[in-house]
Amino acid sequence: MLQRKLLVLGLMLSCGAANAQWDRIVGSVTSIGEPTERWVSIRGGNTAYLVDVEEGEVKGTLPLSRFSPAVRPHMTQGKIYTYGSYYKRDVYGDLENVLISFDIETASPVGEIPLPVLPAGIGHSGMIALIDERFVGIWNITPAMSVTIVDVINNVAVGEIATPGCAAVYPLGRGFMMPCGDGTIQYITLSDTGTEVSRARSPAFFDVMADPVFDYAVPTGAGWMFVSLEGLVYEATLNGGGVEISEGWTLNPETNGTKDVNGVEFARDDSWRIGGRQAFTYSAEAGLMMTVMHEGGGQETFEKPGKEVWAFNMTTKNRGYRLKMEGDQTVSAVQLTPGNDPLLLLMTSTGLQVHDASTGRKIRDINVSGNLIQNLF
Amino acid sequence: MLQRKLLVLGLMLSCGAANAQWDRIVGSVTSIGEPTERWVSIRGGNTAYLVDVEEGEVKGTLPLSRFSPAVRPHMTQGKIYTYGSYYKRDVYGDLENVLISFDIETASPVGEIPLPVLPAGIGHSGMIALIDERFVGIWNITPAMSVTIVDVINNVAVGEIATPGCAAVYPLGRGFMMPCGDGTIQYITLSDTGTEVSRARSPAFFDVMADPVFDYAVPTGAGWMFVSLEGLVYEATLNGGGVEISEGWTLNPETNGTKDVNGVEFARDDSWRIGGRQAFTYSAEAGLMMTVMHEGGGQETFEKPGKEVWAFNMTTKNRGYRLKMEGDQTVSAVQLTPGNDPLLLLMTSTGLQVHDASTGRKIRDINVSGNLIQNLF
Amino acid sequence: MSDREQLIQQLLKDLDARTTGAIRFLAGHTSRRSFLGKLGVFMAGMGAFPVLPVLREANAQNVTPRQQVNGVADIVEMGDPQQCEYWRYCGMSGTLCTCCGGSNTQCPAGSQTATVAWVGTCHNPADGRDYLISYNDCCGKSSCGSCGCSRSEGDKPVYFPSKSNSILWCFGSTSHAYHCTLALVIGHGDSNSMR
Amino acid sequence: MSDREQLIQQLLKDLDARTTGAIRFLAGHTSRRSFLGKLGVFMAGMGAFPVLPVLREANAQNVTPRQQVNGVADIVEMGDPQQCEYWRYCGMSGTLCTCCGGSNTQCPAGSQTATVAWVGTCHNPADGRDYLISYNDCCGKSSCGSCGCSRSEGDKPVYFPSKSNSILWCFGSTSHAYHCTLALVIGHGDSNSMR
Repeated sequence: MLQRKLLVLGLMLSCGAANAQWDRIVGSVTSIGEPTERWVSIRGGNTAYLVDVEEGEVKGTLPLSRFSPAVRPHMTQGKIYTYGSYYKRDVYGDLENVLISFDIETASPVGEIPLPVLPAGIGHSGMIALIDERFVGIWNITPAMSVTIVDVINNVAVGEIATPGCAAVYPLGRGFMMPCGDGTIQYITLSDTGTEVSRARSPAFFDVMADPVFDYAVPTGAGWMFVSLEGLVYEATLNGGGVEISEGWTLNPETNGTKDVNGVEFARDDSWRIGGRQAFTYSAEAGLMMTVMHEGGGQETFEKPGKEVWAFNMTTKNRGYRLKMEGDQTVSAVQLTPGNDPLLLLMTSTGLQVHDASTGRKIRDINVSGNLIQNLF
Repeated sequence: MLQRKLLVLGLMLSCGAANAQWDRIVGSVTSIGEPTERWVSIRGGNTAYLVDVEEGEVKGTLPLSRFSPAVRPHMTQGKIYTYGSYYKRDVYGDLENVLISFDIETASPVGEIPLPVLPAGIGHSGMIALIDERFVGIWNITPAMSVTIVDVINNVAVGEIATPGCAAVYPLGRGFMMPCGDGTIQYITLSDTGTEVSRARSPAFFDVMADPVFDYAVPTGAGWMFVSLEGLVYEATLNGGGVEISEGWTLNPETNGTKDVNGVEFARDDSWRIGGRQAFTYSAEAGLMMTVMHEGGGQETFEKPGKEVWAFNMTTKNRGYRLKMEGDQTVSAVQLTPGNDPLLLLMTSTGLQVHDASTGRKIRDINVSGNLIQNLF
Repeated sequence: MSDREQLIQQLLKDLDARTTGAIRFLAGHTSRRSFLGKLGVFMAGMGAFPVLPVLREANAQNVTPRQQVNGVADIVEMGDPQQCEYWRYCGMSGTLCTCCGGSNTQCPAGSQTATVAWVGTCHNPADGRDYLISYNDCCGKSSCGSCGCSRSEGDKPVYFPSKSNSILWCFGSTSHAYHCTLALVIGHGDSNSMR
Repeated sequence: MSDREQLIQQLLKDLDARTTGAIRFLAGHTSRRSFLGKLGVFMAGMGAFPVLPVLREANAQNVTPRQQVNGVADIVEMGDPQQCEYWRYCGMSGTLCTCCGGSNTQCPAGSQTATVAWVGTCHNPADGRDYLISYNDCCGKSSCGSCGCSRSEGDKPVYFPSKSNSILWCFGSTSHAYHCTLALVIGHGDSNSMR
């Protein structure tokens, strides 16, 4: 790894003096520039595309394994983590499971830490978490469920925590939350060395058969936002040693004369459902929430792409606008960039779209496709 | 490898007694059956599909590497060879180049022989050849051109033969032919141990700038059929120590009142060109030749898929029928199965088609897609 | 956007869908209660794992011969097992092994049957009865892309794995590279006699 | 055939096209004679290799500074380097590095420039002159599928590699996994002064 990185750097340095008018014959290698809050990672194929959505440009790519679900940026270290599973002969032969770190500046792999357990090969940003800037947590299903904790300061896997019935790793403080099949949110606190100190569970607030929450969650700052398949929105926070769940509110309220922010009376939307690979996103700073919506189907259509994106004002919990996809286009993922004035990012069937979040107006298309949209910051 | 094969066999044996009405809960593993002359290999994605085109069924698959061009059956051994290039981390890290042998019965890898030179990663059946049932020849470009000879009886790579300016490996007797950039066909004779004994060249019969032959060639029994981009058909054979080239005949003759086998006068077809991934096929036993044809474009469109397949009677060298693709459908590859009454196989944009070769009538569609169609026998 | 660009973008989307989430669905023709009742027999020793129907080889061998379940000696079946509409596939999501050299009970040569599977209940129109179907993945080969089939009913989030379509069910195989999925008839859906 | 099946079949076709033949085309705006004349300088030491423009780092450093070629100090260019129609791409086939974090002269971060390249001649409409363009592959990363571009002129069979679009031009890189392709301006196409 290191050797390779040096080679890349060597090429870059030797080309610094290339003349602007006539190009060197061999070409040279660029570096990736300085990421901003408007850079995201898009996972498409076996590649993570690092995209500046403000500029509308792909700035670089990271080569992932076929079993890598997502990336996990560690911006203060200038690194991006992912995990990969590699068979000696692509699909058979000896297996190596590793946590890989990429140097952002050179977009090159710079380190690997062997993982003791086969991680889940699921296309999901909740599968790998950065906990307190110090640990990376990885969810496993073998089919027993557990979380591997890797110390990314000392570069060693410190252990595996059994988490029966609970999935994903949503970091908060020196620990992480997980939604569980019994209708609760579990929180596990880690020690300085990454071992389990304690675990707590919220009261059961959903019924997995009647209306489970998505296993995908988004951060609220104080905790995590969970949304049920029927469109009930909850926030899970810590309170002393316990996990607290806010009262749920619905994305599809009954028609009761309520007017939305534009003064228009709500139409009843019973036939619309939330769904998609990343079905919702939330910005605490901007007070906005966006959801991917499709019409019809049962609860099990929760991964189905949408024909609209709905925007909610989080002060009033009312819907501000409905953004309709054009023609046959569908949308499978939404993301809001950080900050007070976020950009709304949509992964559509024809590529990435950047919209103004407050108006919904489209700013640009970016020629990159994939599934997961992750903010770098 | 062996261990894995035994496991597979173990599973098979333990399931032999499975009841026909109620299935075992764990399931079992089948074997592939007895290949016939109407089995072919289709390379699609990183998979070789073994297809019985008579029955219209996929009988099994072989996992290939992303750099594997083709397979090479060795039916008397019950094996199929391919080569693969594997990086430790899919696209970076340590590289291993290996010749892989698959056992046909279990469709499982059973052996590997390390290759000394990086083989060409080109999607082409001429890249790997079985020579005299004893050697596998593999074409390399690094960018120097050479052929690696592997002894598949003693399972060892015996050496590399430099072949500057010549490409592909077309086996004939104890040696192989190659088309060369100087307009000739080269023949290299091998010793019992796989070393070069002698090489010969045909007279130059084409000009690489004016009208080169395809690097893809098909066997004629006595030698190999080469076709130029402008549609001139040649046969290369051995004569004593030398390589002889037959007089070329054209797929697109001038209109001169000639009638085809149906008594219809030839129309002038100047605007039609031969092209495709496998642009032509020949059956000496049936006296048939088939070509993939498209309309318009320059010589460099020789890899372009066709809108028609033309069938030639090789006794008269006249065109017997034109088979038109339906709607937007295109065809990229043609193959004739062995024997007196061959099936005509077409790889179209919507999947594999099986036709009666003498009438052109479609017999069936088979739900498999890919590029290269190779006969197993 | 050129044709080629569209192809490439399609490729990327497909790759993602095929490799990072093997899609599995569950037959929804059963309520939770009946479902649990029918599967209880398989769940001995599963501990805190909720409702995950782990069918290990060892357990399987303790099950009484299946032809004696309810005394049924044969199943009347109609339809094409290479079509997604086939009755056994109500809970299928993935690639049909019947298109890849296997059958609904046998993995294609050279692949391996996972020792853990999902079980659903499908209605057989030919005899008007419901049957328990076990969907076992065959693994260890590159994906056989010939016959994709997704009939989504009762899909749930991954923390409820027995009903999650995002999980790669290659447990027990030496490789978790997904190849295709079987659909084994393992009993009557309307019987409690599988013990 | 379902949507999913079509997607899968497209995937298979795409995979094949992308991985087993990196497609390269040559600018055809030059006859063989002029082509050889212009490239002769690069071919020292190539021996029996016919017409393959191997541009090794060592050789490149012996070439006189290119801004002095014909005394031209700058190139007037117009158009979008992320579009296949851009003038430099007359001989391009592959994926544009300009869409992958690179430029026409620099490989994207973390990829490696091949030390061997194909050279074509393209007409720059902005100044009405022809230029020699070197198409260098960037390798060692998974394929960047964003901007595919194939402008086929003068493609030849693989035994004539300098004009073959089927060859993976990753020679000199530590990995032959194809990422994208540069388009470097290295001289005037209508000059003989590159020595």
